Amino acid sequence: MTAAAEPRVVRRETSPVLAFLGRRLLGGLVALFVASILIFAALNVLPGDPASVILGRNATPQAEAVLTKRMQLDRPAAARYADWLGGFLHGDLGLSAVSLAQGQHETVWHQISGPLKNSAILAAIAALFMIPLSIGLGVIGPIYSGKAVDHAISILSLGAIALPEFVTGSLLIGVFFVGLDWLPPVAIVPPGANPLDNPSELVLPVLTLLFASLAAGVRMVRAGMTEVLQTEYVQTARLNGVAERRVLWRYALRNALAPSVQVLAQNLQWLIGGIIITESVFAYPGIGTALVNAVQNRDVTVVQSVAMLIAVVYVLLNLLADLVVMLLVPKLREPA
Amino acid sequence: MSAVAVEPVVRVENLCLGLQSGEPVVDGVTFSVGPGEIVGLVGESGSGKTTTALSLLGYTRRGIVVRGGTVEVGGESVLGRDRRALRGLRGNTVSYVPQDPGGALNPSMRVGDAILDVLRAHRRGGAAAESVRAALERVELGRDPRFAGRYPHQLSGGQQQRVTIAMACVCDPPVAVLDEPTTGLDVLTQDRILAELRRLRDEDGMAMVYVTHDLAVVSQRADRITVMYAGRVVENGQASDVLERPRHPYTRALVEAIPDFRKPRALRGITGVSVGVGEWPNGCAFAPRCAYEQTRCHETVPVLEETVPGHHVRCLRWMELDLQAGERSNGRAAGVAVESAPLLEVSGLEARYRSSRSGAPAVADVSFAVEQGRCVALVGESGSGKTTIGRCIAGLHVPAAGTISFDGVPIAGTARRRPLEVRRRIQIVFQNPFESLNPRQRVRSSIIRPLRVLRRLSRAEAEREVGELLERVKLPARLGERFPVELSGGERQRVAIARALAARPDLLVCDEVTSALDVSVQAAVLELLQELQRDLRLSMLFITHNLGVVACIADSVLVMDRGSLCETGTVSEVLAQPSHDYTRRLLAAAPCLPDGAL
Amino acid sequence: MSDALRFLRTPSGAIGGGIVLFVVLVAALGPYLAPHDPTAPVGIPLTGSSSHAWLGTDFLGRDVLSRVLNGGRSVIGYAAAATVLAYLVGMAIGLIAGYTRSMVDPVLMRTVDVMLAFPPLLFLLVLIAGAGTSITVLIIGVAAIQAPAISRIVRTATLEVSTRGYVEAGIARGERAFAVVGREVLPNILAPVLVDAGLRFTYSILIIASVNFLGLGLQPPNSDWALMISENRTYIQLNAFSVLVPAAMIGLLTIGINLTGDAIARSLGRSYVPRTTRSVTS
Amino acid sequence: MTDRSDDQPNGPDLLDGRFSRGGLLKGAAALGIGMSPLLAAACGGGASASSPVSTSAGAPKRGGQLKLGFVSGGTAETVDPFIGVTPIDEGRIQNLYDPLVIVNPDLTTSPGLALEWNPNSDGTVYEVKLRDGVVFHNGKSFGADDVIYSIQQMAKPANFGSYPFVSGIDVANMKAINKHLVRIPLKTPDGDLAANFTYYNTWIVPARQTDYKSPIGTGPFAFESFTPGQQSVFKRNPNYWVDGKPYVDSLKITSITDPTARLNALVAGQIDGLAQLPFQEAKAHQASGDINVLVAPSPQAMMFYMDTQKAPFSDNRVRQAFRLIADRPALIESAISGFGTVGNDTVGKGLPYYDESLPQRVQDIDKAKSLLKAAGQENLTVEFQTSEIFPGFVESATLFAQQAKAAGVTVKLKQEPANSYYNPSLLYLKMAFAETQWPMLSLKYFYLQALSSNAPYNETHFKSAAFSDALAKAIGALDKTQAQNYWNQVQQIQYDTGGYLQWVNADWVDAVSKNVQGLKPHAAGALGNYLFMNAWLT
Repeated sequence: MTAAAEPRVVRRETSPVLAFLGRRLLGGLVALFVASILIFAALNVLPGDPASVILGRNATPQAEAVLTKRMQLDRPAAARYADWLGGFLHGDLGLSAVSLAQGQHETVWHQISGPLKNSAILAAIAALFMIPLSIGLGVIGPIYSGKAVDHAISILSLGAIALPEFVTGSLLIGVFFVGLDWLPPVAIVPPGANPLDNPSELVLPVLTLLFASLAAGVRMVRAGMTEVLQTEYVQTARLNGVAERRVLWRYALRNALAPSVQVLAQNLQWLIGGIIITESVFAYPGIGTALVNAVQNRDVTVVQSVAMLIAVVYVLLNLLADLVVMLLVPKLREPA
Repeated sequence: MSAVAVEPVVRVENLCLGLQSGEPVVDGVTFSVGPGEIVGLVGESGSGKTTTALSLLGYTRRGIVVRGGTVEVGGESVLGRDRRALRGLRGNTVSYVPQDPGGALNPSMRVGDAILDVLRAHRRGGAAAESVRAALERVELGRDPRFAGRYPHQLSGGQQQRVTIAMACVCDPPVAVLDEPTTGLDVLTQDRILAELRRLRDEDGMAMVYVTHDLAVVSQRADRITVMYAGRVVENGQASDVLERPRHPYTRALVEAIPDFRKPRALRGITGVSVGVGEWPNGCAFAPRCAYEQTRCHETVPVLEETVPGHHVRCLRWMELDLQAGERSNGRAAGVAVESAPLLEVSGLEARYRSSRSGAPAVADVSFAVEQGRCVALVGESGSGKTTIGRCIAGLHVPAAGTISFDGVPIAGTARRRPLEVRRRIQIVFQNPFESLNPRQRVRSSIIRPLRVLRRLSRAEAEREVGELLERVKLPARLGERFPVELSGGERQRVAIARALAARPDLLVCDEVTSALDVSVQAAVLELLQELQRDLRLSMLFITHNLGVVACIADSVLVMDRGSLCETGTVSEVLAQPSHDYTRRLLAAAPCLPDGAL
Repeated sequence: MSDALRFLRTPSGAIGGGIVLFVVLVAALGPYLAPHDPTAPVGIPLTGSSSHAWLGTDFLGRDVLSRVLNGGRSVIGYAAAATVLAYLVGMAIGLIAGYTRSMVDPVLMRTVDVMLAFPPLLFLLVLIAGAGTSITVLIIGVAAIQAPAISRIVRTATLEVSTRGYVEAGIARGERAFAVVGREVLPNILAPVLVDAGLRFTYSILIIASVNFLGLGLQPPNSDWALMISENRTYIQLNAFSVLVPAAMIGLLTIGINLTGDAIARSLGRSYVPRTTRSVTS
Repeated sequence: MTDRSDDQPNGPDLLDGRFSRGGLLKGAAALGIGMSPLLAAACGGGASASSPVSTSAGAPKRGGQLKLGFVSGGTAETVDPFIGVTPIDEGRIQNLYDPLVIVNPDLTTSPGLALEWNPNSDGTVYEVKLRDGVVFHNGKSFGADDVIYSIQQMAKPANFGSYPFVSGIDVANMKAINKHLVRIPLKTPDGDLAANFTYYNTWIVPARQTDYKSPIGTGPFAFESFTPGQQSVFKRNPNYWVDGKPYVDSLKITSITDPTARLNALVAGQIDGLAQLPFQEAKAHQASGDINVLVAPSPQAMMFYMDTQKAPFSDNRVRQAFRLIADRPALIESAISGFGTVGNDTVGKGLPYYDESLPQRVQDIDKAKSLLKAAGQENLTVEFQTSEIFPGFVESATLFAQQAKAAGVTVKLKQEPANSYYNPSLLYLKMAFAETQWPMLSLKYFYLQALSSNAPYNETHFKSAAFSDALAKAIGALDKTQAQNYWNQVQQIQYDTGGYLQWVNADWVDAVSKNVQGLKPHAAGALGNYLFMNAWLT
């Protein structure tokens, strides 16, 4: 259909990048909106009265009545949802349900801001290693396809992907603490302190996080690279004498990067999942630990806000990935 | 060769290539290309033509190894060279133009840089930008100075192919290998590219090896033609010699299978299927399909013999056979008597793409009729909307406006809303034979389904009829037990036709049914369709982009351009005296054999 | 048939297939081979390997070997149940979206986008926070995590297959959507879907094990590999077998399925790799 | 658990630190309570194989930071003295505040901020004499208004942790007679009001303190920082009313949920001590001796309970049969690695009024079978709901199911999620056969909360007019002998017809690293009942 069409003129009126991002942003916002409804519904509408759930063994009728009032559970769910979402949009995450049960007025933000920062640092360090390593290791495989390096990478990544984080973490502790006594087995970061102040404590958590997500990344980048190496443009470049290194970098890797970016974004999202487990293994005071504790305590306001924040991070990561892909794929920079 | 006094730029001597497992892929191929010569390397799929051509670049596909012979390009031996030496050779001494220009350009690289990359690989310093501009100018892309800054997706298919040609000639190599460079392009663009190549040869003296499965494409542009079959060269000579006086039965059959709108005639397909790697028979590989085979053909592999200087043939019987005076029928057998009431009437049809956001409809205000027993061809380039019309008639695409009447009664847009009888009487055969049969079902089940659904036959009755239907499309009944993957493209298309016939239709919509087939197979399928139409008094709407096919099969023709009909009339009128400019251009560009050919 | 098992002839297919077969056999036949009652204490807790208990005892003094032999069924069963459920839902959504290409498609796909905006584990945690812990919640939760991606894959495959002649021929015959999907579409998207199913199954195992580790997952008193890892993890230094052997079983299963899946995907050829950018035009 | 021989005059232990030894012994004697055989054995006998702590350490040293790891309570962690009940909350609260009555390592009591409790003749009004010279962290001196204010806080229904203990007090009519004398009128008679203030959540805060963001108390440590679910830092209270204590300059308490991580942190030296060491690990480390394992025998009750209103447990023969099925020593040995003493279905061994005369119940499968046969419940199948909420629960349930096979009873385990196990809207008080755990500081509140006619946590749904009557009398009796008689009646009824199967009085098992001295096993709570003022670092 396009064969006979004249080359399209690049229009200048609206930047297609912005238009695309705008569309994605809108889509993301809609997704987040629906997500907020789901989160709220899961925590407030599903069976189990929040007040009695939070109080647990102490749920005497009096205590329950008091907490119901404090949490405003007597108001309709829709109104509470509107309050919560409105507050969230203004950066007000509300009060912790558990602290309300204790007669306190602790804000959710106060409870999670520290852990959030710690987790962000942990994830950032892991990502810092993961992205170049996944690309590097993923690219080496197909280049040395069928050679020992390729097999070694394949087998190692397969092994790493097969182990859940808590097993990897335990094994790493077994080797580097119990066995060699090189690295501390837990990462206790005092509240308010910077996790980077004590880098040796971060080594094992970062390694644990890297292990699983790196393996997944390597496998997927490898698949992308393999596919690109079979494309006709790589073949054509080679058959016209373009230097092999240039073919690999400018033709193969450059084009394998776009799908890889999406893969890496997925991996970063994986990382967020992995962080919940990893933090628990290393007693790292991050958002994962906070979330698990909140779930165990049935602190619904904390859970819903943390869930929502993570969903936002997720959507932002997707958006960022889209942006990078747009920059890498010229075709996407133009109106459809 | 002796006609060319100077040293050839390509010399292939007894080249043998094989799979690692041992089966030969290319056997004893010998040919040469003189400076500035265009050689067409022709053969059906699986004939080893591409493998041979790529060996000029010192490239073999994974799993293929060189078993013997020599390949010299520009005086340098190619085989057995290390990667570094080969890289110096490629693009500089011998360059490459790929088949699919869309896929052959790095999507993330501006076309100027792509050309520059080839240049940089071989030339250091100098006015690189100037060379790039010169290369673009040579392929007539240099007018816009911003062109070099465009990305591949911003170009049309023809422009993309010209860029790959520019890449191939930026270093002025004496030879270029072109691997089916116009397959997938529409007729008009193909014609322009071919003219371009010819001009490049004329101006710069670049020799070309042009690989194609379509003899017609190279018939008017090549200096010499090399025909390959089952890994061997079967005929080789001056283009005019080969086309006018083919010595090999295969070549002759190929020529005869080419539908030519200027000389409409009954096509004759080659029986059987071309042999694949690993199934070469003893003796002459073509013998099983050859009309002139004898016992000895199955015993000895013939050698390539020189008939006249510069013309070689590999046939035991070339001397005894007179292949020139082929019987020529005068086009299509006389059409069945026209009945007044049209079977199908389309009026004011308008259709839109589902996803299309732009206002332009895919088909606008199209009206025509198909009378009982007639074959109406619907012609146009890809994207002209012809397929959409066929789909509307089959009930697969809901028209936005207009009516479709069948046997005088307007019918619904979706098949499910039509009465069973209408659904039975209208059948469609699709373009791609590889996708038109359910790979998970045996041929038998595919054919039984319409018998059961549309004709309400019992299982036993249906089972009985399968054999008859297969016979009708000239397939052995045992094929019913096979899965589609075990069939060739031509066989699959016959099964698809049998499936349509199972409904005992009155109207058959054929959507580009031969465009994915090799020319020889296409001829056989067309032959079958003609016969069916005659015997079963079928009406046909035949959708195609090939004017040669139209001339062979249709009674009248509808020409489509960008969604609307631009010309209608009987085949002879339209092809002889096109009134619309678009039709004229289409005719001018359509590949056909040179006047002298057979 | 030999065609379907062609992947076994590649090294990775043969090794992977062998590993999967081994783990499945252990899970299936283990209970009949176990030397001890998997729930009865047979000695002092957390002793190492002995002739009485080859892999030592766990934190309650039960025989680790017997528990490993008995522990495959439930972990494979729960993960399989979750995966199957995910497939029922995901396939239904994907087929409807891909086949009808009507308004249903964008609506379903946007919903899927929303689901994909959640980290899987987070989704489960929120669900558990709301609905409490139980095997039902866990299986439904894991299925809900998997279903969106499945529906995407199925939709892509369906979209591709739906334009094929044999599907259109069915539509032109006026057959019911159900019949067309069942006869023509489903059998032809099954192969890539099955490859994917293996990997999803291993992911189900890992996520169930992870939730379990957090103390929020299934908590049966019976032997179960995922449970064995989490209940004995604290004592890894006292009897490493009690953690490492079940972890190895899960790891082997994952590796085996990955290898097999790769091999099957390769034997199916590149035609099954979903196309990303190429659009379908007339 | 260590230096049994160290129970001598100059030993730097809690009692010496806080009170004069003579005063304590006098107080204990005055209350008519001797050291129970259980605790005597535990604290004095040196029978246990636990680690050799601190004997050679010499005199206490000042300075340093004591870093401790506890099971995290997540964001639910609190320093609100009227709410916190988990070990980590207790660990903090106990160091920020002081109680009116102090519980000693052997569960006898000593005066805390209240020196004397003087009831009127019918036990309806108490005059409480308060300690002089105590100041809050902010410099305010402690007095009667603080006590009145604190009890008012305790009585608020929202303070669900504390209000049951003061529900008998006529809060509105409390009166400060002078700065160090308070009059507390009661709504119902109580023979031992002081015992109400030994339990959790009865700490003294300064009057008008309303929020606990930076709490102020009179305790040995003063608040510095606190992040729930993560960490808190308290600094030494230099004005603490016990001379010389605390020894360390600051106290850091870290939340570490994962038991492995907690133990790893201790081994790696990132913390100096931890609460709730898993039993099996405790055993291994006792053997290896790389860290000091603190084992504190206590009457902490771990029990199976049967709903006396639901079939088949409504038939007392079935309940008795189950009690005879349990092989308690085996349960203790395997489920909790031997860290406990055999339970006898009546709680509070070693506490005042515990009836020592009841014969120890032992496994008797034959008798159990015949009881079941008599009840028509041969080949009985029951569901047993358990949870990982406390270490030893799942383990003991698993083992009990195994033991029950011998009596022809099929026990099907159902492991419930920890966070709904004690949730009354989901599972708690709805289960027919399940497990529970009670910390035990006095008989009174266990019976009031679990077994009285209007007990909020009546797990066994036990209802008996005679029992309720006896219980009310036992609580109201002013005369010790009379009280003991009534308490014996109460316990006899439970022993014969109750729904509890108490299989163990479980030890508190904690660990400290070798450089921590002065922390002694304490029957009332983990890590030497959190009395970190006694600890010093070498």
